[in-house]
Amino acid sequence: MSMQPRSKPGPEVAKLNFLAALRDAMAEEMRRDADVFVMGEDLRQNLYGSSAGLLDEFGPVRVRDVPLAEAGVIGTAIGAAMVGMRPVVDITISPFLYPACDQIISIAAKSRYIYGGQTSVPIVLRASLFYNAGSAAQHSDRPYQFFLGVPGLKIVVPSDAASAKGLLKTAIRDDDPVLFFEDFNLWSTSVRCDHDDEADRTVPLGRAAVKREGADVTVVAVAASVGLSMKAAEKLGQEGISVEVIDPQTIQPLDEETIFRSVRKTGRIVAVDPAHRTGSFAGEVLARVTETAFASLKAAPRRVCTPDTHIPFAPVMEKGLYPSVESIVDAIRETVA
Amino acid sequence: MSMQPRSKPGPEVAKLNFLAALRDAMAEEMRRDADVFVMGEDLRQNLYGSSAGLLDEFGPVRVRDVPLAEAGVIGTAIGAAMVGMRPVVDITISPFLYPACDQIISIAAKSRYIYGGQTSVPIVLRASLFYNAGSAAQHSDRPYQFFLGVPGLKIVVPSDAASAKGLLKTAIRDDDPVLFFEDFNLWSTSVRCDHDDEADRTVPLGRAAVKREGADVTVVAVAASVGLSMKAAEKLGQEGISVEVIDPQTIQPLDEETIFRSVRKTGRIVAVDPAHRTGSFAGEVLARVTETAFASLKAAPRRVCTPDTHIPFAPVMEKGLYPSVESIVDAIRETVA
Amino acid sequence: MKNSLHLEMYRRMVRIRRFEAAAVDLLAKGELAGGLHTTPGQEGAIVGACVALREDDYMVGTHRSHGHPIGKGASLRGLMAELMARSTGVNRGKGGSMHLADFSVGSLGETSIVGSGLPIATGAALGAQMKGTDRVSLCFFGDGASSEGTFHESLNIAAIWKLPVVYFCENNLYAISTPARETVSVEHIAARAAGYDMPGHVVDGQDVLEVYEVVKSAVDRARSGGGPSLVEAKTYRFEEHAIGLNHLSYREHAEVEQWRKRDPIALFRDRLLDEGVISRGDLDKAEEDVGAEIGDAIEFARSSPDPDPAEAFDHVYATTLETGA
Amino acid sequence: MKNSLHLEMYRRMVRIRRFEAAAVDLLAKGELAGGLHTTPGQEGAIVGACVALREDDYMVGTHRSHGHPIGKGASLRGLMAELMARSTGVNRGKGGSMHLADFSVGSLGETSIVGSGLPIATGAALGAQMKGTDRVSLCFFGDGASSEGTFHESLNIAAIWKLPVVYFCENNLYAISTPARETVSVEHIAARAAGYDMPGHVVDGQDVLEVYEVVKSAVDRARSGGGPSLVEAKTYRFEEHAIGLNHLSYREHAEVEQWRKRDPIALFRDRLLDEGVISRGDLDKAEEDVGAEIGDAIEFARSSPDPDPAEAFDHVYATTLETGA
Ligand SMILES: Cc1ncc(C[n+]2csc(CCOP(=O)(O)OP(=O)(O)O)c2C)c(N)n1
Ligand SMILES: Cc1ncc(C[n+]2csc(CCOP(=O)(O)OP(=O)(O)O)c2C)c(N)n1
Ligand SMILES: [Mg+2]
Ligand SMILES: [Mg+2]
Repeated sequence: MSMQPRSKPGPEVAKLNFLAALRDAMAEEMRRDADVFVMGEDLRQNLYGSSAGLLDEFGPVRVRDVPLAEAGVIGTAIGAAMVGMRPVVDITISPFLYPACDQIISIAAKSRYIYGGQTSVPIVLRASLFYNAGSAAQHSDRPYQFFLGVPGLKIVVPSDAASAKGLLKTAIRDDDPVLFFEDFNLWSTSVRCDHDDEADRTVPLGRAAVKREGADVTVVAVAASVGLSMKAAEKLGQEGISVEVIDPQTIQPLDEETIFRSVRKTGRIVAVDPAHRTGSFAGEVLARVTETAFASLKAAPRRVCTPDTHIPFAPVMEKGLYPSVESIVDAIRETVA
Repeated sequence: MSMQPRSKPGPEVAKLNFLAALRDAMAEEMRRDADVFVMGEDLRQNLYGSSAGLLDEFGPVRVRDVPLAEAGVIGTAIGAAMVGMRPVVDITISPFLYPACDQIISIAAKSRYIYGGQTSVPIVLRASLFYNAGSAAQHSDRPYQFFLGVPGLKIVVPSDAASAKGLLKTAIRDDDPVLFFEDFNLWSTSVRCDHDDEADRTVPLGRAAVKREGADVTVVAVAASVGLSMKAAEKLGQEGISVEVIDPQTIQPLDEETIFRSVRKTGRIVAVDPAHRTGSFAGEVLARVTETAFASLKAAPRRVCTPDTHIPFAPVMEKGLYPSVESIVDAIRETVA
Repeated sequence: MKNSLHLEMYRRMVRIRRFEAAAVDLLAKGELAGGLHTTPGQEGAIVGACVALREDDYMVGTHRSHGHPIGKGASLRGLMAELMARSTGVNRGKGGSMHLADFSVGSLGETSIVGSGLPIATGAALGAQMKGTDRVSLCFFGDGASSEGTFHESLNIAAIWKLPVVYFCENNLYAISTPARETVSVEHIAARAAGYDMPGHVVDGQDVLEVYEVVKSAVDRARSGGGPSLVEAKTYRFEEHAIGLNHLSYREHAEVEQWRKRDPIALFRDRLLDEGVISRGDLDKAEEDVGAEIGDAIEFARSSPDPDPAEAFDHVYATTLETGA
Repeated sequence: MKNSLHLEMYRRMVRIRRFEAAAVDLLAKGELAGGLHTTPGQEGAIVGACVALREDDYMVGTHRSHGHPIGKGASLRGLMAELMARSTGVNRGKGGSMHLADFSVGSLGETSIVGSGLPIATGAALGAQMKGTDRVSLCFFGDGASSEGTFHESLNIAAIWKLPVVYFCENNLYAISTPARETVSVEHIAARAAGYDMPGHVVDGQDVLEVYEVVKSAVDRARSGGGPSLVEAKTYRFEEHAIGLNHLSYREHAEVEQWRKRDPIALFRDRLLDEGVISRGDLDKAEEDVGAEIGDAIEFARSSPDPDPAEAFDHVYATTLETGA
């Protein structure tokens, strides 16, 4: 496990990398609301890079290191949320969510419903997508699509530091359980950020961002694939192919109208998603688009995903597996061929 | 929890209901191979109806009641499988898989890969889909699609007693981890079965069954939706709409060729799936079909699923939620309109 | 012994017994849908533990969910209406028999996934501690649940953070048909407390007063910052795991009969009378009152409307998002 | 003391130390990709436990995966080639540093999900028991892992079925930066054994012979049908959790220095010399031999080919299905 790069703390920074942006989001929300607190493994030592300075500012009661016990820890967060707290749990690497699936699905997602609205569960579960990091199959999962079939959860997958900060702030203020997935491949990206201005900038959940307008092809991309898709769009723009890039930001609930509107204009759809192809969020996008905007479609829709194999350790085997600018360009070209 | 109907044991039965067919599959495989054994809660008392007589015939070493400890039990099965046993774990109701997700995903599915082929994990996990049973949100899950994004697992969802028996036998003989989902709504269905003839009838994994041929619309249905789709097809047949019904049987790996071949013929696809619509297997079918057979499509594809809400207790709220003959008929009609 | 508290304990035990008897009756008449996991025999354990709490304390229960809210003081109308799948049910018909949680009396859920409530009760205790209240959280779970990993994770977390929680095991000797003696690797589940450096107590679950005393001391300890405890009540369910499961043969008739002789309600009544704490007349009156309450609850439920089918879509989210730009 | 066994123990401890030193060196040179979780300081615990096993016994390890297979007798070529992501690696380059499992020496996986190995070791013991062999299963796990629910579920299952498994906790006092004294609610993890009615032992992990003696007795007990045991070795990792994590400040320099004085290899060497069990010459020769083995393993790995990128698609399934009719 490699846990670089790490962020520097403090409000004096004018350019924040992804992890520092998340740190600031948590710090700002903790200042704003005494019920917000963070818990996770090795937070006090800032092992994963998004908790620098939190212990100093907020103390060990609100910045809690936890034992290795994912179900117990997430369940504890749920219970605390039910009595008025707003826990943010850093589960660190996303497969560590699996031991807690029962608490997430059967309790966090369902309690409000089962009890007919008597309660709600305002928790945020942060989990990183640690792929493309030489960490082999047990650490490289991108499991946001897992939870798509579970009503009651909100799922956020930001694509850059700026939106990540605003989305995390909104997630913390939201009254429902939010899964917040952080792409490791974005950790080194940064955002210019004037603290005074930005401190209250939130990004709404459930709204897609049109990252680039275009007329010929709609690309819906998730996580670090948004940046790759932007590069692909730029490249193709030089050839006269006009690509619209949409970042859903929240994949559950999904802002499908923004996607449909775009496809009705372009007639073509490519969904880019670093998860495995089968069962992917990209597949859900294709299903919805073809059900709803079929008449507008001029070409077969395309998915650019990771193929259905596990993630191997050896870099020579791992590196070609994920969506790349080239594979996105190829898929877009196919739709306009 | 209601656990009716239950089966009667014994080789003298000429018509087997769903659970008795599964019981026979296990008994036959246990006779055939001394490494096969079953473990689960309350098996000895045949609480759920598919273990009648097993204790008497095979004894308590091979018919093991377990403590409530899903991760521990499934992990124990995995370990036993790694040293040469072939455990069949009856996890009973499918949400009880959630506490064991880590063992299923990180260990069962990935071990063979991580260790470069040094090991394999021949286990079968049986789990029932207990929806439409008045059991409320925590017991009514249909979570087979959850595991679609996990390479290394095989996922079987039979649609009737006869195929269930043959599929379970094949699953037990298979060298990979197989998740075997049993639709509660099929428990009362039965199959004519002459034991001497049938004892070795296996059904291959990874092959779809064309349940009915047709020329106008392809319906891909899963679990009890296959029977509903057959009824819908029959009804529409009387109106001159010719429906082809495909039962994938194994949803991972998926026999997509059989589906594509059909769609290339009919030009229309309806996927029927009792799971929630978002993230459904039905969505994956639509994505694959539209990617691959777009040029053949004459109409927008359709999904008939359960809407994205939890399952409520009150029958008046629950009963309208799942796919029905009527909703399938409507969706098919839309594609030919 | 404090007269009024004892009368209230008696009343709640009888209320549970009669409420469930009425439910079984309604099920037989076809007025109820779904399974029913009943509690007869365990009322002493439940009520003894619940009355050791303050009204504003928290409680988390299990699939065997009828007794806990009644023990904690819930009124019967909403519970009965929930069993009967009415829109006036505590859960508006969404939960049913395994989920009779009345949040107005501090219940934070009765969850039907065995073992899943332990972390929730732990978290409620954390919330109480962090908010600077002196509330305590009581966690019911069964002998079967004690084998789940959540038991271990929860007790460890509660112990290291000295959380105000009392883990209360209703050890009725079986998980459905599976005997604890074959699946729990220690004679007394309470003995596991030592592994978390917390006090463990075994109590006679048929003796409501013993349960009360021991849980009360654990609650007091928790309230004053002393941290968690584990209490194991040895008890028994007189009926089957769920109504209708009569074909199982996992326990001897003689065993059931033996335990029935130690009916917690009868034992308590006899003792109250023997010790002259409460008069026969007052006890009879309490039973009569409960009878009337039950009748009222059934009437209330019967005359309540079914949920509108469209309500199936409510309460999925607390905050609905506006999607679309 | 049996001369040859002791020499072998010494050799294996040195092999682990030198193998990891070489790996750290290769990492610095850029010949290695990925993280490295090393073991210096824990070799006594690992080797003492491993040599108490028979060759055909099973073993399950952790993310800190280099020591266990070497302790169990794996040859170094496949391990080094795996670290260097070569096709000749034990896992053909698929696993890497956290997964050096050599199944040919009975290792059933070194899993990087903390706590996930406990049920696997339990299951291997079940398999051994059901197949009528007298094999024993050894399960390594850390102090951090002891807080996972799988610990509880596994020990309970092993105890009720009297499975031949020895749970061996390498308590190195920390889970990354988190001290066990703040997250484990009991002084000695071994004390939890009582909650499962199995023997628990605390051993000095820096004393390979003490570890060996205690684990050997637990293995013998398991082999003869006596069921599982829990052994906790108090030990320490001299280096950081993973190579490169040098910025953490969770432990005092003085504490590290204190423990370094109890280097299990140095202690064992001194004792062997003091007691005249093995001559200095033989020990030096063993070290030399190990040095040569390491050199050979590095050469082997360096001259081995990278995996073909297409191999990323192998080994997903054992049985490939023919789809399509
Ligand atoms: C995780 C999980 N596994 C299995 C079940 C099925 N089940 C429901 S109640 C029960 C027995 C629980 O036993 P115990 O905890 O002793 O409670 P009791 O029923 O005796 O009150 C089982 C196995 C479940 N609901 N949840
Ligand atoms: C389920 C899970 N949670 C978190 C992690 C991240 N992680 C890797 S090693 C480690 C510490 C483990 O501590 P311990 O069990 O004491 O073993 P040690 O590293 O000290 O050998 C953590 C938290 C993980 N790999 N798996
Ligand atoms: Mg019980
Ligand atoms: Mg440790």
